[in-house]
Formats: sequence, C-alpha cells, structure tokens
Amino acid sequence: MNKTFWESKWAKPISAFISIFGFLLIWHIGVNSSSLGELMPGPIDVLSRFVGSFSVNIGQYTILGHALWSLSRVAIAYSVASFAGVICGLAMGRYPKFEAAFRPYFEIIRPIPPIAWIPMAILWFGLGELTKYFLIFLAAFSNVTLNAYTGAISVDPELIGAARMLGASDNQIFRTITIPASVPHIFAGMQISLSSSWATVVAAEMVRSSEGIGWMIVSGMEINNMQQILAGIVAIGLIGYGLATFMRFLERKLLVWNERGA
Amino acid sequence: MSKNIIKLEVKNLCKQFGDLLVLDDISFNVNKGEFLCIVGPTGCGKTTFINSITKLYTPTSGEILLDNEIVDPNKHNIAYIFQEESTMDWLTVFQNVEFGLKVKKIPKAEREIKVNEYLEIVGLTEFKDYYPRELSASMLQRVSIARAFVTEPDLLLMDEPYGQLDIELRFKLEDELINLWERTGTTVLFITHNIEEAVYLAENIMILTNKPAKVKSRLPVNLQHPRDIADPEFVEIRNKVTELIRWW
Amino acid sequence: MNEDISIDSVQKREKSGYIIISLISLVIGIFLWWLFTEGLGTISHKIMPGPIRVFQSFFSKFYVSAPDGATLLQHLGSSLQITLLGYVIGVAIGIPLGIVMAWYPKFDLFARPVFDLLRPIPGIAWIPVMIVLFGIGLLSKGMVVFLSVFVAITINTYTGIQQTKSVHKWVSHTFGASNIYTLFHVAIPTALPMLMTGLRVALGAAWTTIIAAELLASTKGIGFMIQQSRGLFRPDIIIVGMIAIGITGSVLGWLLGLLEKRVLKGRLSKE
Amino acid sequence: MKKTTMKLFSLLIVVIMVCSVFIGCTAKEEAPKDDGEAGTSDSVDNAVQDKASSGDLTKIRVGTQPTTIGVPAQYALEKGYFKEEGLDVDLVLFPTGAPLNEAIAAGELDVAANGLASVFPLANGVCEWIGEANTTGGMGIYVREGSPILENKGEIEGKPDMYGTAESIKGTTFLGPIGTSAQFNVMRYIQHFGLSDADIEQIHMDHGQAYQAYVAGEGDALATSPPFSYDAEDSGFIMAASFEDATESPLFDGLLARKDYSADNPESVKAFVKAYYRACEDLMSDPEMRKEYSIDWFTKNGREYNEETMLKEIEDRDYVTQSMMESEDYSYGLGMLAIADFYTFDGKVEEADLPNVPESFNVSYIEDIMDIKINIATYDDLK
Repeated sequence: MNKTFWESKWAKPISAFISIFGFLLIWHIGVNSSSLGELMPGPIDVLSRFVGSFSVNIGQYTILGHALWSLSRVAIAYSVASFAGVICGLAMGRYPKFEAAFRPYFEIIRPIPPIAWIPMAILWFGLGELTKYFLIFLAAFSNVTLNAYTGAISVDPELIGAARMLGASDNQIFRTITIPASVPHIFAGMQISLSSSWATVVAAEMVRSSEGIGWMIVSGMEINNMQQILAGIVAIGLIGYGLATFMRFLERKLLVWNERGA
Repeated sequence: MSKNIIKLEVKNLCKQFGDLLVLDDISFNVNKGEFLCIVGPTGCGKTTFINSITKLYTPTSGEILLDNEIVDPNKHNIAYIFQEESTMDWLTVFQNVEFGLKVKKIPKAEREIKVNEYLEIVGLTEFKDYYPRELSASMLQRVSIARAFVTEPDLLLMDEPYGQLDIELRFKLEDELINLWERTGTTVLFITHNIEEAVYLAENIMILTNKPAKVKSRLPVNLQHPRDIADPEFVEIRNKVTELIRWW
Repeated sequence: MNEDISIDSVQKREKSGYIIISLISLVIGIFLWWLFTEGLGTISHKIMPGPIRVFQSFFSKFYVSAPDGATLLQHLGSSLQITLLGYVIGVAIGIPLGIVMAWYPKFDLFARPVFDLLRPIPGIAWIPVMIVLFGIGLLSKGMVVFLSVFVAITINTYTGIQQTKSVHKWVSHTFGASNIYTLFHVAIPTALPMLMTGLRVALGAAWTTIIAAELLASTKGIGFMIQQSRGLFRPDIIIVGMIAIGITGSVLGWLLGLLEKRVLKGRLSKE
Repeated sequence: MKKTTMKLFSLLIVVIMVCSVFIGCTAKEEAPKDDGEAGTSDSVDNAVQDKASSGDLTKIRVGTQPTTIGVPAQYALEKGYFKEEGLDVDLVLFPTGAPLNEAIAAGELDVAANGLASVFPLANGVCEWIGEANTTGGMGIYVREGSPILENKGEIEGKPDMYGTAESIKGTTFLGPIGTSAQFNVMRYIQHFGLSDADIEQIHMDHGQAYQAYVAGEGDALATSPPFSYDAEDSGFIMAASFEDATESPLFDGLLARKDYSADNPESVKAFVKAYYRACEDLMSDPEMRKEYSIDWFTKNGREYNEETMLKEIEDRDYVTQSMMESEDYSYGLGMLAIADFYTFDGKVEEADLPNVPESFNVSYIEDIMDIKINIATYDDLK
C-alpha cells in the first residue's frame, strides 16, 4: 500500500505540496509565536502582497510590469553577452594568437563580481539602462565565452585528423566540425549564464532605477517595507525557476542528438 | 567436487513490473560447482532473472534458496559480473579488485595476498596502480572478473560479460574463465544470447522462452574442456539449442 | 587546465611565442589606458584614473587608512574572515544535505521542491531579510554568505551523488554491502569531482556575496571600502578595491584548485 | 595566405563585437529609457509635465533627496516655476547624499540640492556652491533609555543638554550613514570627550535602515536626521546630543552646480536658483501649505511623516529667504568650511583640497537675482 503511493504519479506533486506548505507553516508559526513578528511579515502577508501586486501598483507598475522590465533588461544584455561570448570563445579556440592576446584581460576581469563593477559602471555609463545592461552582460559573458572556448578546443582530435586526411582545410574543419561539436558546451554555458544574469538583476537595479523586481527589493530596503522585499524575493525565485525549467526544456528539444553522446 | 549437492534452488519465480509479466513461474536447481548457461531471445528477461537472485529486484512471488536459505547478499557470498563496464574510476586496479574483500571485512594482509594472486591470474599485475581510464576495455573487463573471483564466491553470476568485446578477446577471456572455474570450483550462472558461447562454456544449458520467460528446456553439454567449435558433437549441440530457442 | 590537454608537443615550441603576445597585448592595453588618462587627459581622472595613480593608490593603501578608515589589508582581513566563516558553515551543512537528498529518494521528494524555489534567489536579495533577522553585525553577513554557499554546495553534491552509476551500486550490493557502505564507498567517491566543482563555485559565490553585503551595511571590508569611495570622487580607490577583489578571488580559486588536484588524484575534474 | 585570412577574421570578430555592443546600447537606450526617464523617481505629475513641455525649454538635470532640501525643487516643478524660467527640469531623487555625489561624478546631473555630502564635490573642484537652501535642525544622536551614556549630563562645559562621559561612550556602536551629517555629528560629539574614531564603532547604513536596525535592538546609539529623529523621540529614545551642540556649526543644505555646466549655461543655472528661491519664499510664508505639501511628497517617496513630526521639522528647519541672507550674522558657506575642515581628519577631504571649498563659493547668481550683497565666510571665521 505504502509502496504504491511512492511509485504513483501523485507522489511528486503531493509531496511537493506538503513540503512547500510545511515550509510556509514553519515560517508562519515562527513569525507569529515570537518577537520575530515585529520585524518579519508572515507568509500570508507576503503572499497576499505578492498576489495583490498583480493588480495593485508597487511604485509605477504592477509586479508583472516590474517582472517585464527586469526580464527585458536580462534579455537584452544576455543576448548581447551570449553573442559576443560565443564569438570570443570560438575565436580563442580557433586562433591561439587571439587567445594569447585576449586571455589576460579575460582572466583579470573574470574574478571580479558584477556588483563590484557598479561604481565604475556608473561613472562610465551613467545611471541609465546602459549601466544595468553592462552589469548583466558581465554576469553572462564569461561563462558563455569559457564554455564556447572549451567546446572549441575539446573536439575529438581523431575527428579532426580524419577530416584533415580527407583534405579539409583548417577553416572547413572549424566550420563543419569544431562549431557543431561546440554546441553542447555553448548551450551549457548559456544555461548557466541565464541563471547568473537573472541573479544579477538585483545588483543591476541597485543602480538608480524606478522599476524592476530588483528595484522592488532595493526600494523596499530604502523604505523599510519587508513585505515588498519578500514579495520581490518570491518573484525572483519563481521567475528564476521558470527560466531554468525553460532552458532545460529547450535543451531537450534542440539537442536531441547530443543526449546519446552525453 | 561433490556435484550432486543442490546449491541454488529457484522455486516458482515470478516477476512483474506494473502490468508487465517478465518472469513466469520459473523453477530449477543448480548443483554445487555447476556451470550453467542461460540462453534466450534478446529481451526475454534474463537480466531480470539474475537481478532477482541478487536482490537487486524483489521477486513478485516465488523464492530463491541458496544453500537452503533465502538468498541474501549480506549472508551469502555472491559475485556478479555485469554486462556494462563496472570498474570504479576513482579506484586503482588494485583497489577495484580489493573492493569486494573490503566489503566483506577481510583483514588487510589477507586482502593483499589474494588480490595480488588474482591480478597475476588475469595478467594485470603490472597495471595494479593504474586508474581505469588508463586501461583498455578488455583489461577493464578482466579487472571486473578478478574482482568477482577474488572473493571466492559460492555463486558467480555473469550477465553477458563479454557482450561488448571483440571475438578474439572474447575467446581468450572465455578460456580464462573456464580455467578459473576449474581451479576454484565456483558455481557459475552465465547469461548470454550467444549460443556458441553457451555451448563452448557450459556444463548445462537452460533455454528460456520469449517474454514472459519460462524455462523451455535444459540440456547437458558433455564435452571436455577445452572444446573445439568445429567438433561435430559441438555443432550438433549448437544446432539443437538454436532449434529450441526459435520462437517463431 | 584545458589548454594543458590540448597543447601537444608540436605546439609547445610556439608556446613561448604566445606568452610574448600576451605580454605585448597587456603592455599595449596599459599604454592605451595611460595615454587616454594621464597621457592626453582625454578622460577625466574623476571618471577613470590613470594606471600610475591606481598603482600608487594600490601600494599606499597598504599603510594609508584614508579615506575610508582602514588599510587594504584590514579591509581584506575583515572580508575574508566573514567569507570563510559563512563558507565553512555552508559547506558543513550543504554537503550532508545534498548527499541525503540525493541518496534517499523519499527525503528528496520533500526537500527538493522547497530547495528548487529558494535556489534561484541570489544571495544579495537575502541581505535585507538577514539584516532584519540577524542584525547588522558579523552574523547577518555570515548568514548571507552561508546561504549562497549552501545552495551551490547542495546542488553540486546532489547532482554528483545522482551521477552514481547503477552498475556500481549493484556491484556493491551484490558483494553484500549495506546502503550506507555503498554511499560512502561508491556514491560519494563518484560525486567527488562535482563536489569539488561545487566547492569552487560556492567560493566564488561567497566572495561575491560578501562584497554585496558590505556595499549595503558594514564598517569594514573591501566592499565597504568601495562603497565609501563612491561619492568621494576617489575612483582610484574603487579600482584598487576591484583589483583586490579580483586577485583575492583568483588566489582562493587557485588554492582550491590545488586541493582539488590532490583529492581527485588520477581523475579529471568534471566541469 | 593563411595568416591574412586569420587576421581578417579576427578583425571581423572585433568589429562585430563592437558593433553588437553598440547596437545593443542604442537599441536599449532608445526604447526603455524614454519610459524610464518619464518615470524616474518622483511621480506621474512630472511625466505629464514633461510631455506638455515642448522643445523650447532648456533641459536641466537636477538631483536631490526626498527630505527638506528637496521640497522646494519639487514644489517649483509642480507649480511650473521652472517652466516660467524656461527650464525643463528632470528631477532625480537619491536616498542619501553619497549616491547623489556619485551621479554628479558620473556627469549625470547638472545641478543639485544636497546636504552635507556636498562638501566632497566642492573640495574636489567639480562643483560650485551656488546657494544655501535650508537650516538643518532636528538632527541628533539618540540612545535607548537606560543607556550608560545617559547617566551623566552636562559634563562638557557650556553643553548643559549633552549627555555622556568618555567612559560610557568608549566602545559603543553608532548607526548611521557615513560620509553624511550623521558621521559628522558622531565624530564631533565624541571629540568633546577626547575620543577618536578608534574608540567607537560606526556602522554605515542609510537612515531608514539604521533606524529600523536600531529599533530592532542593534547598535548602542543612532545618529539620524528628520523624520527618523522625530520617530526616535516618539519611540522613547533620548537625544544624547543635538547636532548643533555636538558640532557647534550651523549647517546649511544647499545648491550646487557642476562648474563646467555653470560656465557653459550661466543663464540656466541662474534660472534654476531663481525658481528654487521663489519656492522657498512660498514655503516659508505659508507654514500650513508647507506642512501639507511636504507630508504628501515625503509619503509618496516612502518617508512616513505625521502632522506632529512635520510640525517639529517646520519648527527646526527654515528655508533660506532673501531676508535671512541680508541679515548681519549670515555667513555664506561657513557650514561647508567647517565640514571640509573636519573631514581632513580621516582623509575623506585631502588637506591640499581645502582651498577648493571657499573657491567654490559662487554667490553671483543670488546677488544678481536679488540684488543684494552677501557676506562670505572664510576659514578664519571658524575660530
């Protein structure tokens, strides 16, 4: 009897429901039974604020508007970063001399987290959108580049040897073997980058803004509105989860041929 | 070797996955020291059967007795050689072979003697400090074989262990296996879909039907090792098995 | 690490040439930086200080506490202390949790959903919550670091354990090993490369998060130093801070790399 | 042959990268920035006004805070005073003075109405001090009841209302934003007891957060300004030292302009100053209106005031009017000089930069507009 439950298709949703409900319950009890309640709103307050913010404006937009703002920032910066990252990564893999020239800068910039760039980015690009794009770009760029590069240099040497025996030129090998073989790596890099881009949206919106999920959190801090902060955190979590799921779905759809190899 | 003692007793074994009946009322005995090959059409449930013996799957009904007790890897000395490559890539060859002995809490000094002995037998002594990724597929399979034999199991289960190897290597390893078996007197249950392999190795061949698997028949191979695949007697037995296995 | 694999003996001859290219490229870069700042003055030093100014500030920051009240090493020490505190706790809790989640499917069914929801929330978003819950001292910053470490470690451990091949589990079981024995001798060794990756990722996350936390509320630390220099028209100190962050991050990563090589011995780490 | 193709290819990559970055930039700058700017910070009213204003107005970017200093700017904007002067004002709000300075450094603002933090752009020679806007009462250092600091009162000569002894202050933790009046307040306070910054701990937090943290039991003392100082009083915290007692210097919030902007657009700056003072006169002449208006605007920006606290603020803080500037004892820029002098202690203002501060005093706009003569302070006046 017990066993059939664990194997049934209901096990997953039911246990998910129980665990999330349990998590909220602990939160609720924690807040209501201690002095914590003075500082922290409970889950009911936060969730009702979250749900309410679909129809009531926080600042100038509803939460959907803020989410769209944040997503559009991520989408733009992420696309540019992916594009530039793939090109840089492949070029580094293809041309050792380009790698030699470019790599030092890459290695210097890579370990500095986007958030530490905020002050300089403001000085260079001002308080507008460009700075926000720049920060998100930084979050995505290095991962994509690194993965594209790894993809380009870890192509099976036998494959290249075989192609060379058939008389393929370096360029042909690069176009027809290296690039396709790098795709799984590139995709993996893009997946990680999307998550880190999204995680950077809070940092990016710490730069003067008046909209976005990150702004909800930052401005909630400024005006001491815990409900707004937590509603923002809930939104970040849900959208982040959605994006990751979406990328996994895309991977399954697009990279069917790779799954065998992986 | 007293070959008349019943080692393994399978009684009315059934296994069902959901609605799918895979094993249908299988019963047979294996004597101590016997080399039994089980053949059947691909996908007939041979692996399921062997997995039931090792408790990887719990049978739906029926029972399996080893030395008159319900089979239990914790109590009985069973070894299993898998179809897939199964060496552990974080251990050296030596440590891989040692794995089963460690599980069975054999003292260190004794472990070392035994492992070295079996490494010698499978010809891997000079590779004992290598990691699996540095070895070829056939060497890896030899590691697995050594790992199984070194525990001197009461019952050795082999699930198409040579399925992925090329013919030459396979012949070599088959001969090695027979050698080991003759030296150790282990009871061996060998699963294969390769009829020639079965006839080449086994004392007895058990043929299963297509899914759901039942025991179709069981016939002895009374030939001396090493066997000659061109021997007319060999060919005759092979044809007989082939005839039995046809389900169409 | 990857270049080492790809570079075969033929290429080795040229390698020294590549180092020269790297050096030339760096020299050109620094020269251009100097040219447009201190050289021609095209870019105001209020927006981008020149290399000479930055290097001067960098070295003088080792003994000058202006304008933010502490020397570089004091800031660095403060940041590292909290980072390591949060990191150690995060690792100590994250690894066992990841293992238990991956090894006991029933536990996984309950833990995973909550975890999946918390996972995409960046450490920086937790800062306001932690300030409210744990105040503004070491503890709240330690907690924010802990959270981001914990998430990265748990995920990687979890994924690593799940990579355990069934056949290895079977081998262990048929030899009569208990579930726990199999966990420690099969699953955990399998997970080690992923786990090491997790340690590295988490260290990066910890270091990023402490900087963020210090930007928002603190009395010391590299992030605080940067924060103080904003609005004081001292971009040179900001860049010094960024350089210190970058170098420290690299050194920490390198140290973990050494550990990784020792732990994984004959195995390649899985990226 | 191979080499040339390689070079071409890398060149191409560089070009594509650069282009992609620029395409990305321009695309985004056009699309979202328009909306973004319409909505920057303040309110929808502005957006409406922005749209109404056509091209013949001069655009000017103004930074301020949602505090006393920002009210006249917002008021002038809403009343259309700026527009009457031919200005299209883009008002940008900052939570404290530090990020406002950063925006000035980044060239994002032309003029600003800011508090104590103004000293940094002045000392750095980036801005000039073009007017003083309001007096700054109501700031102070607060402690909880039962704090050891409260055990002793009036120990310092001439400060009958100031609490504390060297022993009780030593080792305490102060909350408040560093680089603003709060830090100035704390440092001057402890100096009276012969202590230095090494004897205490100051935790940097914006006013709102600091107040919240203090309420939650963090820290030993809170250095804050209205409205949080009034909230602190309401919560039963006790003022250990007022800003005035501790610092002994009158502090004026005021107006600054980027030097380069002021040189190129003196007419716009003058117009801005004129409209701003017009608003100040309005607000000073009608306290009831000032109260209603301020409460409304502060609340919109997340600073909760009630009537009582607002009345206190009106009591404590005056907007600078023509008559005030004409008075004998008015000394233009004295507060800024005191602060500049103070901040050399930890190198936030370098000693070499001290002369920049009086050099930045530019009263020509006010004198032109009001046709008065203003008495300008020098460092000698500090003694």
